[in-house]
Amino acid sequence: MGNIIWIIPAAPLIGSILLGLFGARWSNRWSGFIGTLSIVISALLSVAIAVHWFQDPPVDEHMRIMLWRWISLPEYSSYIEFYLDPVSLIMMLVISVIGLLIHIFSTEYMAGEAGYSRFFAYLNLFVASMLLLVLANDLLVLFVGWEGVGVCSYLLVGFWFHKAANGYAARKSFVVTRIADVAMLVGILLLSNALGTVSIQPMLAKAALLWPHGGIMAAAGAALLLIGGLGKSAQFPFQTWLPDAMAGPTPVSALIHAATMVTAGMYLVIRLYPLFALVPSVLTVIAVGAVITILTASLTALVQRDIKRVLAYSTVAQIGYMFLALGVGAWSAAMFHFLTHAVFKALLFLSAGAIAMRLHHEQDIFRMGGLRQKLSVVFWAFLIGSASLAALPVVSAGAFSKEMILASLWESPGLGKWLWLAALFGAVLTATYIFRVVFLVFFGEVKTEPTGHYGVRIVVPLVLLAIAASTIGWLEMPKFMASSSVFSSFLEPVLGHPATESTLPHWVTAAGYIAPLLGVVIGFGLYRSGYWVRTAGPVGQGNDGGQAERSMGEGVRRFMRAGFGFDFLYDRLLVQPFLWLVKILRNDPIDAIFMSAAAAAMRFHGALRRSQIGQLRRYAGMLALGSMAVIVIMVFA
Amino acid sequence: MILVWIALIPIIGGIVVWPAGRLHPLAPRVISLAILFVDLLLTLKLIEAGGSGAWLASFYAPWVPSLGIGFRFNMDGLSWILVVLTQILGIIAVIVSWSDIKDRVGFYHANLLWSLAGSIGVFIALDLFLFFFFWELMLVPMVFVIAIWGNENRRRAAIKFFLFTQGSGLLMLVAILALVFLHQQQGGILTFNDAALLATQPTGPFGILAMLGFFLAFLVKLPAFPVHSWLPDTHTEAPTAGSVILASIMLKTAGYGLLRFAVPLFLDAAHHIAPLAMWLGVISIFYGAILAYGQADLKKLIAYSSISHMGFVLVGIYAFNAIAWQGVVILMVAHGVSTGALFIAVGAIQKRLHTRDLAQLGGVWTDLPRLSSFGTFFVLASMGLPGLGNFVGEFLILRGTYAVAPLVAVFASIGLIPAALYSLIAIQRAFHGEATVPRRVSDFGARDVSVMMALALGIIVIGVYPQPLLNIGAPALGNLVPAKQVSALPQKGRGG
Amino acid sequence: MIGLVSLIQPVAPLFVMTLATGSALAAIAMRRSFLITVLICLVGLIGALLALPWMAHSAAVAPMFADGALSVGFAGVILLTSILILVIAASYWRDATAEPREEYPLLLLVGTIGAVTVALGINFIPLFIGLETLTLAMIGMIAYPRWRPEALEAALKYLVLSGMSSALLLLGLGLVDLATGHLSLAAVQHASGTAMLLLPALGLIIVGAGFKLSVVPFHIWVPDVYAGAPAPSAAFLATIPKIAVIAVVARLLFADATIPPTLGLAMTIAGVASMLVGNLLALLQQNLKRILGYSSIAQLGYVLVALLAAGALGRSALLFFVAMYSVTVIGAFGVLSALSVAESDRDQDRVGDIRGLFWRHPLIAGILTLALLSLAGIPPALGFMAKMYVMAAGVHSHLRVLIATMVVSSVIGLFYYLRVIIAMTQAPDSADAHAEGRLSLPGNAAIGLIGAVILGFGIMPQPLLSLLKAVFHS
Amino acid sequence: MINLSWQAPASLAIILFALGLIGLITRRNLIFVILSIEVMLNAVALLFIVAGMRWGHPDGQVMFIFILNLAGGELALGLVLLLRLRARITTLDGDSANILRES
Repeated sequence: MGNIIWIIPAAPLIGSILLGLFGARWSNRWSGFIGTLSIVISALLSVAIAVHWFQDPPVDEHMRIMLWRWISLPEYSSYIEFYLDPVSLIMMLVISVIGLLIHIFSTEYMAGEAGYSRFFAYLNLFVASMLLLVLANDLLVLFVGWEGVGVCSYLLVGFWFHKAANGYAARKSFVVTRIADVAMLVGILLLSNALGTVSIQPMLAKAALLWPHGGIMAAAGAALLLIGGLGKSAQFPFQTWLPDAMAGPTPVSALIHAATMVTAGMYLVIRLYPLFALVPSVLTVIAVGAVITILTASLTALVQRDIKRVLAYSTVAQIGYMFLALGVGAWSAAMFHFLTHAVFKALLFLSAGAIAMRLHHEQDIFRMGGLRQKLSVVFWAFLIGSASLAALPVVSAGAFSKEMILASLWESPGLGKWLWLAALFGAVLTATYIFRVVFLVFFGEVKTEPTGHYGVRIVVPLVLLAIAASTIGWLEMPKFMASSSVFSSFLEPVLGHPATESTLPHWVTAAGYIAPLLGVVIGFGLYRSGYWVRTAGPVGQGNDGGQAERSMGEGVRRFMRAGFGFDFLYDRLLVQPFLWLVKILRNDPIDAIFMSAAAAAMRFHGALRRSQIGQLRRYAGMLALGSMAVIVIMVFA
Repeated sequence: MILVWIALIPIIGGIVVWPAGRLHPLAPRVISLAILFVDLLLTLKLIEAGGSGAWLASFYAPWVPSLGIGFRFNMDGLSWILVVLTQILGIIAVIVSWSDIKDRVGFYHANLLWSLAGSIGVFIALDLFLFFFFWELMLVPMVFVIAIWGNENRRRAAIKFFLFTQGSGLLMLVAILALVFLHQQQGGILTFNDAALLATQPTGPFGILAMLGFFLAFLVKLPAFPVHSWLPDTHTEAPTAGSVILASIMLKTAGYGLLRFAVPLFLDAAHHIAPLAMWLGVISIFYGAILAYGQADLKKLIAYSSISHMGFVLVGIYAFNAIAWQGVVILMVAHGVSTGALFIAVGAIQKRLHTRDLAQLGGVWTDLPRLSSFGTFFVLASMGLPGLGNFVGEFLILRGTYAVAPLVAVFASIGLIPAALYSLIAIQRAFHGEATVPRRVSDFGARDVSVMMALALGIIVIGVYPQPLLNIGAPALGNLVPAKQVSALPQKGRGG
Repeated sequence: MIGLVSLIQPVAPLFVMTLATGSALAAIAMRRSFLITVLICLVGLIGALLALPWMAHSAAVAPMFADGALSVGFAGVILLTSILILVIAASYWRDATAEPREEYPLLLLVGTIGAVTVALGINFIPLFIGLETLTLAMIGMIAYPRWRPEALEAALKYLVLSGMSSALLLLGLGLVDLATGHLSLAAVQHASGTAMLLLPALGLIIVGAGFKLSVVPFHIWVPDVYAGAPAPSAAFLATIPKIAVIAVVARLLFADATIPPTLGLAMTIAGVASMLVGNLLALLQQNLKRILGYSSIAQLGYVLVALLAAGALGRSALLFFVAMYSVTVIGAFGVLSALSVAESDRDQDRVGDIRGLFWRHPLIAGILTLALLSLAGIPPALGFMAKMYVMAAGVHSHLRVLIATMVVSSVIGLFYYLRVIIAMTQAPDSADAHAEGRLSLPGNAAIGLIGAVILGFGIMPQPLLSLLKAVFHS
Repeated sequence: MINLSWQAPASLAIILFALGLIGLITRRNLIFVILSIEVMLNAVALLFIVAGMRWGHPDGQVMFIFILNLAGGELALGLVLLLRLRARITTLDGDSANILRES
């Protein structure tokens, strides 16, 4: 079974190549078919392998297949090798299955767009790269996938390339992540140099063997890789690119900027958790950074007008939860939240896309309203997704995963209690901002009249995802509900036994369930009081024509709306200096030096030229002077 | 003997195609193609044959015996790789010129072939004088190509190109002579044979000075900061095929020269200068990238990006280890392919839209989707996208450098960020966006597509399976520095 | 009879040429025929060349003449160069049937006699006589197209300035005579530094030599005279007197192992200045003859490097370089004269005139390109090898300043050589088109031969090296 | 044999030479320029005579004869050129004969 793993990333890759080569000549229907078919193959194989795995787990709980030697030098080697263990299996499943649903959704969503086949080529290439990323057994191969998904993200964010703003967003997303990637690359260099290999398993073994607990090398390596992860996962301080990346088509946002790519950072940490486990200080940094991310992103989400931006900030925040879990060593909790998040966030994005489809691509929540009856399918889908995101108890998958994280936080030593408190506050905010959207969009009076209707390719993915969003949490339940720990025991061979020995006080658990409900209530309360509408803020981004009221509250909201000023800060700290440098160097000052040498030669030429005056007497005089000079030299030198 | 033919065939070919141009404009093209193919086949056969000892093939005949100058041609894996690169890109240059060049076709192809012959000679000559002879020889035909078939400011560019490279070459000549006489003084015979001179190993200030002669010449040709400024002007004015040969082949002669001569002949001095060289490389990386970002001319942008990439080569060469050197070879090949392809793309854009100004471009994708997608692909490749050839080279260089000078490696890595900036802005401003004026132009035809496909395939193969190249290069790189000299060196920390 | 032979043998070449001069004069007196005059002169020159080895093997030595291989070799170079110039000149004047042109080859022959005398002479008397014969003949050659005011002006300038330099040289010689009582070069050599008068005397001799070599600061006349002279005369002017003087200087310098430091200093300064000034002056020049004139100033700077780099290497470098220089300069002027019409008001000597030459006459343009590349020192032309040889000699003798200057000035020089070469490839400027000459077979053959030599020996220099070695070290 | 001092006539020769040189540089009239050259040559001729006198050998006188020859030849050529040139520039002002110069 293991030796067919390679087909899983290969199928979308081939699909992408075919689409790239011939897509322009194919009909849209055919392009969509090929694009989807390749993912169908991947998804089916993934599911088959997963089923097989459950029935008959391989020895040592992992599979490896070596494809070919990529770089093989005496001092350095990297092999193209796939490594499948429960963690990567789950990732693979999520990517291929959710990817499939989103592909199906896209075939209808993107209908009529120019560049239809290009879209699927990119999307297939993305899936291939993402699968390569999760399956790679070599850090450098992982990096190939890592950058590959980055490029696909770039291409897809800028898919509608006619608008310059999209191009800007695409570049921003790529460059911000590239900055982080460079740190990761340096981390790879460091690990490779110090440990002699970047093949993940041997490398981790060596690290554990050679490096002391809390050692400086381990800390440096882990920190550098972490920076890469933070960048890709849009965590503080790299969170600024993700909201802008919403410029891409909504299915792209769903697949790349919610379900899969942005969680690559978390996957990286989990993949290398023995390394991170060596350095508690780095873990603490992760946790603190995650809290900052959660709070800032949630607060920002609270004041956005654009539905996709709300979701984007919420993604940042939710991945913050995953990192928070990582920060306290709750690896399987992070994985579990990844799983549920992938499902419900894909659902939310697809629903948002489905709404936009019917509302002339309207994304402003204050121009929607009353869609509960008009778009009932989407209403239910979005509601289920929101419930899951808000982690409403029992009915949603998110509740279980978030509960698991909260529990781990409470139990972790040191800062644990404070982290728990912050996470709890974040949970309130989460519920508030998402139900703000729910109330504004689906209740109240109709502001924009929907047109058209949904085809089956829109509805089926929504329904399937909605079902999953409400049920998938049952894979892992707290002890007091039911003794289901399918998920964590599945991951146990890799990540070890989770530390939930259930000594949790009951009030702690209860607080975790009450917080989201509280958030919903706040959201509803403020909706009823009209607060949301009053504080909607100006239309569009950043153009506060100056007539907004100058109250304290509005100032704070403006600050929050702008994502806590990070964009402004980076613009002044990084972008402007760079542009200044470009401006002063643009004409190559070094060249001026050479040109001035040439000019000097020309000036000499001009001066000497004047000596050639053509008059005999002058010539004779010069000759005489020359003779005098020679005689002087001969006599006195 | 086969080596002589490899260098000689294009020269003879040049003499043949010049008059052939009078018969029919097609004749020079076909003959040139045939000649280069034959040459390529001859070279390919060498790797099959294997050869004896360290060399795949070697040849010696006296030339100027009274000065110890000989026709000493030797080919090892390193030379082989670069010669094959030269021939393949030469073929592509001929194909690219197929519809570009319309007047004086015979003379054009003669010059093309002669400059290729010069480069091939540089890669296989192991007599310092012979090497220098070819080094200079390849310039003149190139100057003709630029000065006759170039763009508006072609004469100025050709002269600038010539002055920079030739002037620095003279420094190298002085250094070669100094080395040769030192060798003689040390009791050796008067000879320009590289193998004999390797034993000289001058030290102290003399070694540094003589080494600098080589170093500067190669630095100019590479080109690296601060002696790079001929490159952008030259590229801007050169015809497409000229740019391809210049960027893909001629710049590589500098990397080759550093690896083959500047470092092994002056190990001690090279070690002394290594930190400086590496930091120059880092500065080149940044300087090239920042200037590339600021350019309004697409061709100039690519030219500056070459400076940035060659910075990596410089860093890698002075890292003094096998990994970095392997990376240097891979990067040189990959850069040759990717940048060559980019110049072809720009040439095609210019031919169709009559501008290279990024302000006037934009929205090209709508009109020329095939051209634009290839363009985007190669921009991404040259940006160092993992999975494509350039990344392998850059990574190996960084990996090798990190082992000896971590700080340099870190800064060189940071240089990848501005690389992303200028690459993306190029894609954005050229291919994306909205066209300012409606255009009616034809996209890539079958010939262009097949050329670009071949190059793309090349860059992908190097990216995912560089092992054959590594295997061919390994013994050659291992033998560059004689083992005796290596062990004699003090093992001191260097760099960063 | 035997007595006559042994009398003639030591001065055989001069004798042959004088005989030819007499015959030519007689022939002109009888019947003006350009062809016959040229043939007589040619025979005279070839005969002199053939007589050289015979002279070298003579047992007796004429009192005032050297018998060293160096002098004989230089005399051979002079004769070969003259033959080439004669052929080129013949083709240049071929179509000027309206004017009497028979005296031109005659003047050339007389000038050559002077030059050979200088090259062979070791006493002040033959040296002086030879130099003045050469100068007077050259004035005639410069002024020959008397319908051109430029030619007259050039001749007048040359007359006055060379008269002045002759006077200065003579003053130096006189002072030597006064100080030592000897009129031989050996006296200067061995007595140097002993007498108070000798140092300025030596300085004045340098001035005289420097004028003929046209090194800075005695270069000032070069561009004007070259530009005014018809192309074959300019070729003669640029080569023959220089080779002759180099022969004398080389004999003096190479006889001793070391060069007196003051002399070395003066030569170094002159060399550095020549290389820089010559090349700088040529930068934006639009007149080809002036360019070649400035270039020759710089080239003579390189010659000084070879002269200063004593030793076997310097000696070979000097010979090689001089051979290269003569061939190349004649090639360049030969192309100009082939393109020019003698009877017109000027030669084809503007850069504008040769625009597009590559497409009109590819081979001629190719030869001019080779010649310019050779002067610039770029392969595959002969000049590359020669320059490398000089550099080698300089590096070997640690002439750091000179070598550095050589590098810098070469870079400057590249600019204008390349400018001319590129001009040949550009579309012609129809506005100032000037009548271009009809190419003739012998002229073409001569410059073709020169082209072949520049290219052939540039790629395969060993035969030339061996030849030079055989001639000069026999 | 009277032992004449050679210094005095030698000085005279040098002074004559200097005068000739000054004349050459300062005079504009071409006739005078050529005459100045003659003066210089004759000064040198005198010097040779003095040298011959000092050492008592005939070489100086031999040189004297050759120098006279040269002077005559140069004068003749110069005058011919002047004649032809005068037809062109209608003056004997040396400064106005400057067609050949760097423009």
